[in-house]
Amino acid sequence: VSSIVTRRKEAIPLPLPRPIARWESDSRKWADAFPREYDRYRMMMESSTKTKYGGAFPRDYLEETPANVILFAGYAFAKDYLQARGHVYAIHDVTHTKRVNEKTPATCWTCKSTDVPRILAEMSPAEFYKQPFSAFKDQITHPIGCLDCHDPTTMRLTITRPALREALQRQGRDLENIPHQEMRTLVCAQCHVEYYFKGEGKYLTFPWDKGFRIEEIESYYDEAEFSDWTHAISQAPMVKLQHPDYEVYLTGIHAYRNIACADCHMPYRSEGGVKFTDHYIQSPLLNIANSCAVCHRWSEEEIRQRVESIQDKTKEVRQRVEETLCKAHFEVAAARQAGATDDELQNPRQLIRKAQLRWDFVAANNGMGFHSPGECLRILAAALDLASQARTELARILATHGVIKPIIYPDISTKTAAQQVEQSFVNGNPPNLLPK
Amino acid sequence: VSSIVTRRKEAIPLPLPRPIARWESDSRKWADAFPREYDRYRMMMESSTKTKYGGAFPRDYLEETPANVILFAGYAFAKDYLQARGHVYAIHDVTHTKRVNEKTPATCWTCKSTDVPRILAEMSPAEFYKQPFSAFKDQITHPIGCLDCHDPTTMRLTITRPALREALQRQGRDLENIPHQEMRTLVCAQCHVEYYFKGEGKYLTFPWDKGFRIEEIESYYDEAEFSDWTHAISQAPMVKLQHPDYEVYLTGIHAYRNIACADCHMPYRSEGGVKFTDHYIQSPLLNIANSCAVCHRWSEEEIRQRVESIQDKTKEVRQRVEETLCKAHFEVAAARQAGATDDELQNPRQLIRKAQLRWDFVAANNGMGFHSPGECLRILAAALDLASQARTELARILATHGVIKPIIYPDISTKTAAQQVEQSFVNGNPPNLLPK
Amino acid sequence: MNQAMQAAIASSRQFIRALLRLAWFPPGLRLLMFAVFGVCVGLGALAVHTSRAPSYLSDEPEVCVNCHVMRPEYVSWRHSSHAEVAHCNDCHVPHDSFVNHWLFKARDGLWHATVFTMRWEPQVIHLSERAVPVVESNCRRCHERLVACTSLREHTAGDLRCWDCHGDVPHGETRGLASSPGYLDPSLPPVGPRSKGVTIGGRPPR
Ligand code: HEC
Ligand code: HEC
Ligand code: HEC
Ligand code: HEC
Ligand code: HEC
Ligand code: HEC
Ligand code: HEC
Ligand code: HEC
Ligand code: HEC
Ligand code: HEC
Ligand code: HEC
Ligand code: HEC
Ligand code: HEC
Ligand code: HEC
Ligand SMILES: [Ca+2]
Ligand SMILES: [Ca+2]
Repeated sequence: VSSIVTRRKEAIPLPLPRPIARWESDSRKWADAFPREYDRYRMMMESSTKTKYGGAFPRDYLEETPANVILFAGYAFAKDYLQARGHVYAIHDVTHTKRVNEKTPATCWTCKSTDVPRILAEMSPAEFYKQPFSAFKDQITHPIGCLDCHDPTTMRLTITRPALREALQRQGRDLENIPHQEMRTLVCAQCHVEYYFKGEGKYLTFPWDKGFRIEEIESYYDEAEFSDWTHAISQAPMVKLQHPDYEVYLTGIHAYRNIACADCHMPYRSEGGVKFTDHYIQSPLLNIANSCAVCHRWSEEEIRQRVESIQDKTKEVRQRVEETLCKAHFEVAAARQAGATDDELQNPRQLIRKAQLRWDFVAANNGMGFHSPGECLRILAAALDLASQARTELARILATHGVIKPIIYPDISTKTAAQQVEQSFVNGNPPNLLPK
Repeated sequence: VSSIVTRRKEAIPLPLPRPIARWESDSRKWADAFPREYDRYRMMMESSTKTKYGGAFPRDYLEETPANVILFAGYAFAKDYLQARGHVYAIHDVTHTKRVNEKTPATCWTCKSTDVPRILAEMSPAEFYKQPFSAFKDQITHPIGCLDCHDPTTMRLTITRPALREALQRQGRDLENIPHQEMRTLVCAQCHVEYYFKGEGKYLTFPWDKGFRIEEIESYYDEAEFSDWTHAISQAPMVKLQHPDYEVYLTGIHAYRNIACADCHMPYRSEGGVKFTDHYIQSPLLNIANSCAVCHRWSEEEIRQRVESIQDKTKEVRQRVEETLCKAHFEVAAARQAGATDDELQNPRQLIRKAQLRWDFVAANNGMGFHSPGECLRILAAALDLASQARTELARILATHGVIKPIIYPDISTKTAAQQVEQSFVNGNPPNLLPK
Repeated sequence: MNQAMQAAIASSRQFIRALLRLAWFPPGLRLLMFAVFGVCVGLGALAVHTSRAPSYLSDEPEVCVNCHVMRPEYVSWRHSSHAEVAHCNDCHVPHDSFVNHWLFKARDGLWHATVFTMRWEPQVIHLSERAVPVVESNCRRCHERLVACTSLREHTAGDLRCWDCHGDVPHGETRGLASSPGYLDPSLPPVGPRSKGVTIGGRPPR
């Protein structure tokens, strides 16, 4: 009897939350008012989960795909590049990656901590960004948490990061009237988006002024004559794309049907008769019943298989692009060794930039193509086409300089091998690529 | 009240069909028993409907995409290739196409008429197939109709074409125990499939013994050392793929969810309180409300847009492949003009065969990729990769023979221009492709 | 009436009276036993009242929302085209025979109550295998004339179920928690010893 009575009682809503301090960056302090959300949030400590292409374990992207080392030759991503894990690790991971050095700006903190909103309220974003990363090691200690997405007085979803506000404003969006369902995506779009550091002040900027599609982002960067680095092997002017999860998602069927990130990554959960949002953010494939089966009444196995079949296709085409691009980079280097001028190599380098930008849009995007299967494959096909055009042209350029046989492609079959090759180019003593 | 009573009366099951003759090939004779189905069937006379990529109007594929003429150079499809229209036109169209000549075998009748089942009951399939097409002009007069899909005594769906029965049997399927829902697809798979004429007897055969995927079909043909024709420009051994609608469909999400051809192309219709199968078979985009919107409760406009966005992607990548393939064909011809031997050209020709086979699997398939968006894009990407590999190799071969500048690609911007180029190759007086 | 019968009646009356007074036990224990028995009866009645067990005998949809886990289905059905024409049990309980009807109802009711009380309910509820043909036969029961001229008139292996096409009938396209707004919509009727009358979303049930 008592069980029946409690079960009926539990269906009554919680008392109103106790007040939370305006800049409370410690998520534990929010837990008194919202124990259910906090308990699930803490689950993100789990970092050993695995799915076929995702999960929270620290997959080494360079080991798994040594081609990455070649594609990022001369850039920090050739040193260290791991799969993301739960939000609670953000501080730990950004302070331990080899990608950070003395020259790293404070901008890199922006997406890693609940301390950032407070700091940004104290100083202007421009001031914050231009300082060195190391200047904030003491003030920034709390990983991503409640304050990043919630207003502590009303608990409403809110955009705390200026870069997103600014980008949306430049598009003419009225930030006061964003539909609630869209907010359930936009809180993620504060961080899970492509960005670049604009100008000397390293001002965090999202390249969306012409639109969200890769062709529009490309033309934004082209117009700004922006590049992140010069490729160590091919000397092409490269752009790195980072986790354009939001941009890719926008082109998919789920965005078309107005389904938000939170619908899949934070599905509703019921505990003791209370319905709440699951704050254990992770791969939905680890929680298919709650996240997908709400709309797709198939068995979990069927859902997983369908997702993996989409991901397998993306992976297959991605690999084709990676092979072609790696060869193209080496062929430019070989053409230089054979005596080709920068003028002759101008066009192939532009083609390589265009191709790799497209490849990276898909590769850096999480979910191995699932967020928008058709668009990802279309973009990869375009990348393949452009990279192949570069190769055909390079074959002719090489021939002009007397090289007709295939060039010697160095061994890049493991991370170590690839990093050796990469370093040899970075240090200015590349191997001979010309056949006898 | 009287209205309700009449509506109820209407809904009472139709009287048992009057007996229909065993080989009744005239669909009009079935109309007495099934007026609703026949009336809708007659609607297929409409042949002016248009959708973005489909519809029943006689779209000229050669005019719309002159590249087709080059890709099919030396084969009948370079002469005449139109978009399909309704079943009732099957006899008219097969007797008016320029693809038919004195050497055409009777096999071509197989999928065009209700007279075929009767003839096949009178003589064995092997005997039928090996006769000339012209031998049956008088006996075959009724276009595709009721007898092709229904058993006239029970009205149950039935497979009337031996090629499908044989192909399924070779796969070990038990033809007596096919689930009903699958029959709603298999009646279409009698015709809407890839086929070839096996051996001297022109025996109609479906190349599925290793499986339905393009890689498996390819390996079937490779093992049989089969080719339909030798390409007039590149001399590559080619295979033509014809309308592999069923094979492509099998890899899509709808097949995965057990949705049949008939569910989209013959959706239920209700008239006067009776629900029946709509026998006006056409593009579902001309009947979105009944065919898609029952499962997808979106507006018609949203459904159409989503389909077209899938089709646009397919079209974009298809075009990339077409451009690359056309260039590859010409480059082989140029290499021959420059003195390359068949030995040297062996590998590029094989790559071209493989690439075009993949391209055709998607291009010959109806629906511009809709039936399986991801798979179609994956296959096109593979085609692009293979064709590009051929081109890179050809650039080296051309260079070996002293040709370093880009070759001269003939003008193929219109159907007429392309057909002139094609004919010049067929007649043995091709234009000079070598640059000065 | 003969003597023997009168004697028999008298002796059984005596026996019942003794039984009711627990005549075989010592008086102290008698009192205690009365008290325990009373509490049991009281608790039992409370349980029956709280869980609205008798309502299981009725066909009112409000019965189902006695358990909050049925709320999403209730809400989605309430807003569906079937809300006015078919109640839960029109679809979820067999209507082919009286016996089947009550057997199924009893079995499902007991099972659901057990699952609920034991907190065994899954995060996402699906139709059980047993329930699928029941629901479909009920679709056909109402719509049989409509589908009589097509192959839908019978269900053969591998066929689509009615709701493979009519996926939104009657529970909508999105299921489970995601389909009901807020925690409590509609709010559960108050329960317990002092609660009066049943209300659903502030109004009495039909
Ligand atoms: C329709 C459901 C759905 C939506 C909507 C969705 N995702 Fe995902 N997401 C997935 C699936 C499925 C995966 C693949 C997980 C895997 O492979 O294990 C994934 C993977 C990810 C990953 C990588 C997780 C991992 O473990 O590899 C991130 C990060 C991510 N999504 C962020 C987002 C963001 C940000 C949005 C909104 C802009 C979003 N997702 C929208 C379903 C979705
Ligand atoms: C606009 C927001 C944003 C900015 C700015 C940003 N990051 Fe991140 N970072 C993310 C997101 C989102 C992820 C998780 C998704 C992923 O890894 O794909 C991530 C993941 C990481 C990880 C863990 C995974 C890995 O790749 O090893 C590291 C380390 C990291 N970032 C370092 C940096 C550094 C260094 C900078 C500055 C150069 C930086 N971040 C700037 C949003 C950002
Ligand atoms: C990455 C973004 C993000 C972070 C971090 C986050 N939340 Fe949320 N939270 C959401 C979203 C999205 C919702 C759903 C809002 C809705 O639909 O109204 C939500 C809803 C809630 C709700 C409303 C009730 C519910 O469960 O639906 C509460 C309370 C809440 N969060 C508390 C917290 C607490 C406590 C923390 C820190 C432990 C936290 N949130 C961290 C995104 C976040
Ligand atoms: C304040 C920045 C920020 C916000 C807001 C944010 N993320 Fe993240 N997210 C990150 C970073 C950084 C990481 C990588 C952490 C690491 O690996 O150290 C990450 C990791 C993830 C992962 C990988 C975890 C795993 O188990 O595979 C997923 C999935 C994810 N985020 C989804 C989301 C979704 C969905 C939202 C919105 C509801 C969101 N994120 C909001 C910055 C953010
Ligand atoms: C809130 C509803 C909702 C959720 C949650 C949802 N989906 Fe979907 N999904 C849709 C809709 C709507 C479509 C479009 C088709 C349709 O209308 O049925 C779709 C389409 C799909 C497709 C078809 C695309 C294709 O071509 O194969 C797949 C696969 C899919 N979803 C998988 C998932 C997975 C996996 C998850 C969980 C990670 C998920 N969905 C979560 C609503 C949802
Ligand atoms: C999920 C619905 C669906 C299924 C199942 C389906 N189709 Fe289609 N089909 C379409 C759509 C949509 C088009 C594109 C029509 C257009 O572009 O106008 C199409 C186009 C076609 C066309 C060309 C029609 C035209 O007017 O261009 C043919 C022929 C065709 N399908 C045959 C089949 C066959 C055979 C099957 C089964 C093996 C099948 N379809 C299964 C939806 C479907
Ligand atoms: C296995 C069945 C099958 C065989 C055998 C077959 N066809 Fe067809 N035919 C079809 C189908 C299905 C279509 C409609 C789909 C399409 O055109 O994509 C079609 C369409 C046509 C059309 C009208 C559209 C167009 O392409 O102009 C002509 C003409 C035609 N076939 C001629 C022939 C000839 C000639 C042969 C013998 C070489 C032949 N068919 C053999 C199934 C077949
Ligand atoms: C291309 C194949 C095809 C042709 C040709 C065809 N049918 Fe059908 N027919 C079907 C399919 C598929 C069904 C659905 C059967 C099912 O689900 O059992 C059907 C169903 C029927 C039914 C059952 C009632 C209904 O409407 O669902 C009748 C009667 C019928 N057809 C009559 C005819 C008549 C008369 C003709 C000629 C005018 C004809 N059919 C031509 C494929 C065909
Ligand atoms: C007996 C062979 C045969 C069968 C069986 C068959 N088709 Fe066809 N189909 C054809 C031929 C041939 C054409 C082209 C006719 C023409 O253009 O002259 C065609 C044309 C079509 C078209 C194009 C019509 C338009 O308006 O765009 C569609 C769609 C189609 N078929 C769908 C189907 C479906 C669905 C089925 C099964 C229910 C089916 N077909 C069964 C041979 C067949
Ligand atoms: C293959 C898909 C499919 C299946 C399975 C299916 N239906 Fe339908 N149903 C339809 C379509 C399409 C319509 C729309 C017909 C129209 O409006 O002309 C429809 C219409 C209806 C209608 C409304 C008719 C009207 O006049 O508004 C009812 C009621 C119905 N179906 C009941 C059922 C029942 C009961 C079953 C199971 C025995 C069932 N359906 C199975 C596709 C299907
Ligand atoms: C009998 C049911 C049914 C019919 C009819 C049907 N579909 Fe679907 N469709 C599905 C299912 C099931 C999925 C898989 C996603 C899901 O579970 O919702 C799907 C998925 C889709 C998707 C998502 C794929 C993507 O990645 O974008 C699109 C688009 C789509 N269908 C369009 C159509 C169109 C157009 C038609 C009509 C020509 C149609 N469907 C007819 C059931 C159907
Ligand atoms: C005592 C609480 C309670 C009541 C009252 C209740 N249910 Fe349920 N119901 C549950 C629980 C718990 C489950 C999950 C059972 C499982 O997954 O095994 C469930 C599952 C179901 C299912 C799906 C599982 C199955 O057995 O097919 C249906 C259908 C259902 N209930 C219908 C109803 C109907 C109709 C009523 C009203 C007559 C009702 N329920 C009243 C608690 C209840
Ligand atoms: C018109 C018929 C009909 C009515 C009325 C109806 N249901 Fe259902 N119910 C269904 C169908 C059909 C399904 C299966 C849907 C599926 O599996 O996709 C279902 C599924 C369910 C489930 C399993 C969970 C789910 O969402 O699939 C529960 C629980 C349930 N119903 C409870 C109820 C309750 C409670 C009521 C009354 C408030 C009710 N149903 C009224 C037809 C009905
Ligand atoms: C108790 C009788 C009854 C049962 C059981 C029933 N229906 Fe209905 N259904 C009706 C009536 C009456 C209507 C007309 C409602 C109206 O027009 O408002 C209807 C309307 C419909 C419609 C057309 C309106 C719409 O919402 O699209 C469909 C489709 C339908 N029913 C399908 C089903 C399916 C599927 C089932 C089983 C899961 C089912 N019905 C069970 C009585 C019933
Ligand atoms: Ca960037
Ligand atoms: Ca063929």
